[in-house]
Amino acid sequence: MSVAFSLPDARWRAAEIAFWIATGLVFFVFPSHLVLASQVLITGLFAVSLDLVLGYAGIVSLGHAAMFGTGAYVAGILARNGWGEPLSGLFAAGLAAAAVAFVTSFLALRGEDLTRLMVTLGISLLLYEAANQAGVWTGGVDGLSDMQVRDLFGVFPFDIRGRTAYLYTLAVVFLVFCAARRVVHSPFGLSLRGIRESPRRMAAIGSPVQRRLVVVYTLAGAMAGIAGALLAQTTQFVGLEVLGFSRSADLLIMLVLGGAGWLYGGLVGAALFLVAQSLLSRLNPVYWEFWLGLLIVLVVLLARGGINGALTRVSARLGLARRQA
Amino acid sequence: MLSALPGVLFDGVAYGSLLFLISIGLSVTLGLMNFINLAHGAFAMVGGYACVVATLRYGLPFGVALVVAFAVAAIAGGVLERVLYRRLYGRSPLDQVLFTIGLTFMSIAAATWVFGSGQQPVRLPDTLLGQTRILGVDVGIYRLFLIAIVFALASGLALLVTRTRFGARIRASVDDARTAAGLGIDVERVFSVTFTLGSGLAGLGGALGIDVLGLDPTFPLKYMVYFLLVVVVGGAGTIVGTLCAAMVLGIFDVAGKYYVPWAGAFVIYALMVALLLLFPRGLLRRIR
Amino acid sequence: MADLLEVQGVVAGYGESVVLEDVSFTLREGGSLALLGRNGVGKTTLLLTLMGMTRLHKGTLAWRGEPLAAVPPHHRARLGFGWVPQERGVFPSLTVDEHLEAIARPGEWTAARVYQLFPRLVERRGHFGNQLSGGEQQMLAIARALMVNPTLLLLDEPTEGLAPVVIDELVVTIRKMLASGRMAAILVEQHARLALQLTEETLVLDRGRVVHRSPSRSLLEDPGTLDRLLGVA
Amino acid sequence: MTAALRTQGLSRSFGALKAVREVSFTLEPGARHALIGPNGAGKTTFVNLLTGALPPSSGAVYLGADEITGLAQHERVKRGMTRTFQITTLFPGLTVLESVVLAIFERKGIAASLQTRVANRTAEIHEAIHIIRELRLERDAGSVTRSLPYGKQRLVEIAVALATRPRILLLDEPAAGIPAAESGEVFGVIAALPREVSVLFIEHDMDLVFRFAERITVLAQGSILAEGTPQEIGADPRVREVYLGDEAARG
Amino acid sequence: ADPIKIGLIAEFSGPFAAYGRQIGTGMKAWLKEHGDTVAGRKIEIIERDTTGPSPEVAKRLAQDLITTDKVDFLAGFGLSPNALAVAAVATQGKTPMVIMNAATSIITTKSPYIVRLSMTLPQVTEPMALWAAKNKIKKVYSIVSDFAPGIDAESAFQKAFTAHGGEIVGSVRVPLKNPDFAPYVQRAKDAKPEAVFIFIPAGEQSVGFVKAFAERGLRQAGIQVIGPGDVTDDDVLEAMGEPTLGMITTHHYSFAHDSPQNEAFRKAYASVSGAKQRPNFMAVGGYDGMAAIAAVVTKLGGKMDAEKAMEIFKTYKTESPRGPIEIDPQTRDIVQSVYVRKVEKKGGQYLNVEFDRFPHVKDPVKEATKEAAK
Ligand SMILES: Nc1ncnc2c1ncn2[C@@H]1O[C@H](COP(=O)(O)OP(=O)(O)OP(=O)(O)O)[C@@H](O)[C@H]1O
Ligand SMILES: Nc1ncnc2c1ncn2[C@@H]1O[C@H](COP(=O)(O)OP(=O)(O)OP(=O)(O)O)[C@@H](O)[C@H]1O
Ligand SMILES: [Mg+2]
Ligand SMILES: [Mg+2]
Repeated sequence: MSVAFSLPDARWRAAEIAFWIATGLVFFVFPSHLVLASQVLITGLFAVSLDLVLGYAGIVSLGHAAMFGTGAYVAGILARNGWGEPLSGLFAAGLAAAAVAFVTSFLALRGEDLTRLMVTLGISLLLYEAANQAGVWTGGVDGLSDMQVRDLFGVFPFDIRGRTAYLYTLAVVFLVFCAARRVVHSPFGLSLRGIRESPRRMAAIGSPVQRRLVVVYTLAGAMAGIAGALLAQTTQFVGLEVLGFSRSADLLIMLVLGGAGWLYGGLVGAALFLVAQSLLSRLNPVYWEFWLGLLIVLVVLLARGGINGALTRVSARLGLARRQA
Repeated sequence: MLSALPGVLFDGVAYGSLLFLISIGLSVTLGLMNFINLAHGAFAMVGGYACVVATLRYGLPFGVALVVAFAVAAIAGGVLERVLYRRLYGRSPLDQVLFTIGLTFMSIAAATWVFGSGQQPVRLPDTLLGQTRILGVDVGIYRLFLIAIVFALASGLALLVTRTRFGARIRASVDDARTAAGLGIDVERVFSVTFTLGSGLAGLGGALGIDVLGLDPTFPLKYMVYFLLVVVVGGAGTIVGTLCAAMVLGIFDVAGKYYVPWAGAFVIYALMVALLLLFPRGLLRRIR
Repeated sequence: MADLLEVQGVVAGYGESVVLEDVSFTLREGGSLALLGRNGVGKTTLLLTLMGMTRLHKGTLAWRGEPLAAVPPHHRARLGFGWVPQERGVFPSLTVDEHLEAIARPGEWTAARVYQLFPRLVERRGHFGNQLSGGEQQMLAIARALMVNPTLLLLDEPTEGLAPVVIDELVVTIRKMLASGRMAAILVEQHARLALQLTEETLVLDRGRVVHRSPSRSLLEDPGTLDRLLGVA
Repeated sequence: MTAALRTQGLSRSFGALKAVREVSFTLEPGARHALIGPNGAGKTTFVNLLTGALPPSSGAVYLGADEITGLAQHERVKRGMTRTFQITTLFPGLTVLESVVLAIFERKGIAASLQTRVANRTAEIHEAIHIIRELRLERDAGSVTRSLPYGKQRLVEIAVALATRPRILLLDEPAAGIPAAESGEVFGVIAALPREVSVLFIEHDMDLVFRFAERITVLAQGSILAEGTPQEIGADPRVREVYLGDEAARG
Repeated sequence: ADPIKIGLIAEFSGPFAAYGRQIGTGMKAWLKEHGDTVAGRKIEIIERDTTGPSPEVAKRLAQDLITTDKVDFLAGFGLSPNALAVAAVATQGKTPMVIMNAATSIITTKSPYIVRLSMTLPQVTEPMALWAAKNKIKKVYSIVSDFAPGIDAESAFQKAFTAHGGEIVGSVRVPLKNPDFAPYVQRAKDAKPEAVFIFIPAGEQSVGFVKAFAERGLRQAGIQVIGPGDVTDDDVLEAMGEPTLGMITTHHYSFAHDSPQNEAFRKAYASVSGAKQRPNFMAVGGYDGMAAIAAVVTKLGGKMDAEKAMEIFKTYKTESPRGPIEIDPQTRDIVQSVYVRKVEKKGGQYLNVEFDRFPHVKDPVKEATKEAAK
């Protein structure tokens, strides 16, 4: 069949495999930065979940922290009340976050972009206030500090260097990522892109647009919840900021920085943002924001479509060069 | 309790005026130009600092300082528009979000560097201090002053946008820049002027707002939710809508705080969500 | 005296990709040109290039002898280009009235005269651009271009979506204006016969090149050649 | 025999403007029915009411024997009613092949599936390619819709609509933007659809209307002005006056 | 010898940037005054920014500082959640952790390696209630921010105040992010109290409150403002200006505190910060924390040992710029004088002028727990 007739297939590319091997190698190459590395992966997973909603289905959200926070609190509250087994905690957190996503999706998915942006933001801010009020459960502003997370599989304790935490996080993130990848390459994934491109046309070919969106929002919610739970379990602390505005806003920045609608954009963006933040704030703890801002501005000016855009263009150039050669 | 109602209403209108003032610049750049300018707060902050420097360091009267605030922010906006913003017009909203957030970060750090991270003092002229009695209600004079400014600004802008050829040209340029240019509209200039105006208004709002909101380098992020809230609830593209939204939110917020203080934090967000669900295109949105 | 418009060896396209390869022609004051060709051959691209909206890789454009390449689009409109874009480009947030006011330039065409040409629009003058039917949008796009009081009218498939009676009116008007000699026109049309009847000269494009050029009348009288040029490959 | 599609007193207002008034209309099974009328007569609005893109102010729509007035748009598609848009409405960022495949997925009810991968659905891909070939779009199958010239996009409109395998096909100026020489072919494809498919099309090109329509309804000011065979309509002086005009002027 | 490394974890950017700056400058002021070599070892401060209230970042920084930089002490902590999240790391890493501001009572109970040289909120709040009751203020309206510290302050005040015969005529909790105080202040005014008790985090919140207070004419209505010292924080006092005059607060440190130690501290601080800003209670927390660390290192003879260090902290006692302070060996929390102050204008400056004092105040929450345990 001619080139024109092929669809992008779902086979693992060499670059992808290399990417994951590299994340595994981090364990050996940067043994003293595993805590940062786990937080990058967790935030990356959180960003991937936003990518499903934003990059694929085209729904902007400034309140994705609502699900992340729910997951974190559920894992935290369980661990504080004697249910410290991590895997089941993760599962429960994912379910709870999915439930929150499902219920709020009926509010969040109406209207246009800006409306959605503010409704999602409003929902997460309301949850933030609720968590602040429910101090008995959440510890309010002081946070939830008495979590007793048990050893992983009853064998591996969460150590101060974050070795267990990193491997645990990597495994979970990889599995959830595979699930997301599967979603993206499925007919459902194609229909999400259709919705992003034109909801009107989707309706005209018989697609229940609203229902699809509810499904993807719920799925993404579960993923965000799992990410939140991972953060709670690996830091053994949950603060109100898991629901905060800047959590959602930074997430959006990372995703766009990495490039939306690409799945790896979230991971790459999170890595870039958090590593840059960490390095810059070491160099200058007070004014580092300036340099981070400058970095962001430059990325936008020079690389349309984030890192993904830049990569695509570079590889196109290379491809062009090769053909000419 | 009910006897307090006129006072509460007045305070609500005054608070609404404040919300309007800090959002009006964004209502122009986001609402009219369709440019998601999250750095709006940075322009407001520039206006605020300009006002502080003008009054404290140079001892200018408050009224003159307001003009200075407008001018400085407008110039900053005009220059940035020429050098940077212009490249972003055709880009996706997400790129605009990212870009302007980056600028916001830079502005925060820069302001910290120049002015320190502390709160800035403002001295209002004595004539604007204290309360006066109108129809049996104690009203703050400064609040009265804000309300007056807001109504003047809002009606002026609304006329500009809906009644003048320039207003139509702004909207045409935003709807379809290429076609507008093809029909002889100097889109670049229209955008420049509008952006400069929006930045100036942001600066003016920032200067007028300091007395109530305070001023420190985190201003652009701290109040971002409020700017967005007012503009989006009002409906992008209408000045009157922004005004209505600011008033509704202001009155309900104040009344909520006064009558049901235990629900204080929830009122404004819940109201926002409810209003957006009822009016997904904003309170007064041109039908698109 | 120099021609109104002179196009020499134009190579143009979008970004890196080249759509027009070596297009040349001239148009005199008050002249008229039909631009024919199948889908995707570059008719719209040629009009956009005249408006300065594509990337000009090579070649020259001249307006009454003055080079045009560096003139920005909105200046071309002021020079006297009146443009009816193919996808109409009606502004959703402007009313019909505002469409006309926002870009009006002094001249014989006023809002009143335009409304006379399209009485349908009078009834809709308070409607916003996206509250118009397809045909009404097309009328508005034409009306708007007339309000510029152009010396050169660029029409990209102006009859699309118009009812036959309206087309009749339009044809009569354009013919009158051309006859007056004060306005020239370049017309892209899917209905070749209509275009040939209206214009003096015809260019046929294929894959970005001019493959035929002749007086319109001669093509009209030679349906065989016309079919060969436009027929399905 | 019941009508394929029927409306009863269907009306729709925009504010003070009555765009469609009290239209009672019948589309027979297997019809090749044209809807014509002056600009702004309410044709597109009428189609929007049929498909559920707009709710009617009053009146009812029946599909076969069932009333579907309140039914959601996508439900109507599931029941076999598909439309194309006058103002091109496609998936700008998807390729032509992806767009058509997507429509096939929706028809077969597997568009929500997470079980399989798009690239492995050979049956659907082949079907899509077949439709694409029929409309002579095969060279552009891998191109992103956004980058296609306008005329090609009009063809993609039709391809996507055909992919839903409609029983009732509503076409809003399908040939607009397609050169006269080729529009005949496009209509050929449509006319060649199996007879179970009922077609209603809006068109301003009278050559096409009189060549392909077996029945014509004329809408003016929101109401039905006339209905009949092409001969009857062509001869109707009222239709000539408000719509067709003087053929001589166009030659 | 290697330097003694102190990992300073604090808020250097974001809305709480003033915290980190005050604490850090306070520490440097001590080094400036006393030299940066202690028991033959140089003191090295490694600054790390939490970016605001971000427990996971604070925790990551702590882990990093302990495992990579091998710090001998953790220090800083402007905000309670950041301190609470790090507590477990201090225990795991066996590293002494010196709290220089965070004021939630429970912090010191979360790890045996924690010692606090700042204050607890109830500690500085309760004296306010006692003073008010003693000075014939009978009816008080209470306004606090709606978050854990606010609620702590509210309950500490109300309990002590009512126990001494006072009456709370109304109370309200205001949202943390609250740009307009007018409705709350109006409510307070309508309740006609003799005083308004206020606790809100220092910074723009107090600016907003003070503006509303002045505009609503509470002072003219004869209503006194009382509360812990956050509302008249020395760092923002100048920015708030005239309307603060006459406000009465209780706190452990005032910039205007009259003692040779404070004089020296102010001078050292000014020379480090470039006189741009005043030191406030956070700065003195940093200064005293640094002093305590130096004392511990000296006693250890420069040989670090975490267990021994903690024992030394427990017996630490000194004359600080704020007055006499010591560590309660049982709770590892600070015991200090709490002063009653009034805002006055002196020499063109707005100052918290101390006029009364409660000596040797412990954290009342822990005292109550001890009582209950008996
Ligand atoms: N914005 C664009 N970017 C890249 N390529 C484009 C763009 N617009 C059009 N093209 C390409 O340029 C070529 C010429 O397109 P053009 O629109 O000029 O054709 P046309 O002759 O006007 O066709 P039609 O009759 O369909 O309107 C086509 O191959 C098309 O794919
Ligand atoms: N959203 C809307 N709001 C207000 N008026 C509208 C709206 N949509 C359409 N109209 C008006 O309703 C009338 C009917 O429009 P419709 O699009 O149905 O016409 P049409 O018959 O399809 O015309 P054409 O042949 O030009 O496409 C028009 O006069 C139009 O201006
Ligand atoms: Mg074209
Ligand atoms: Mg129509």
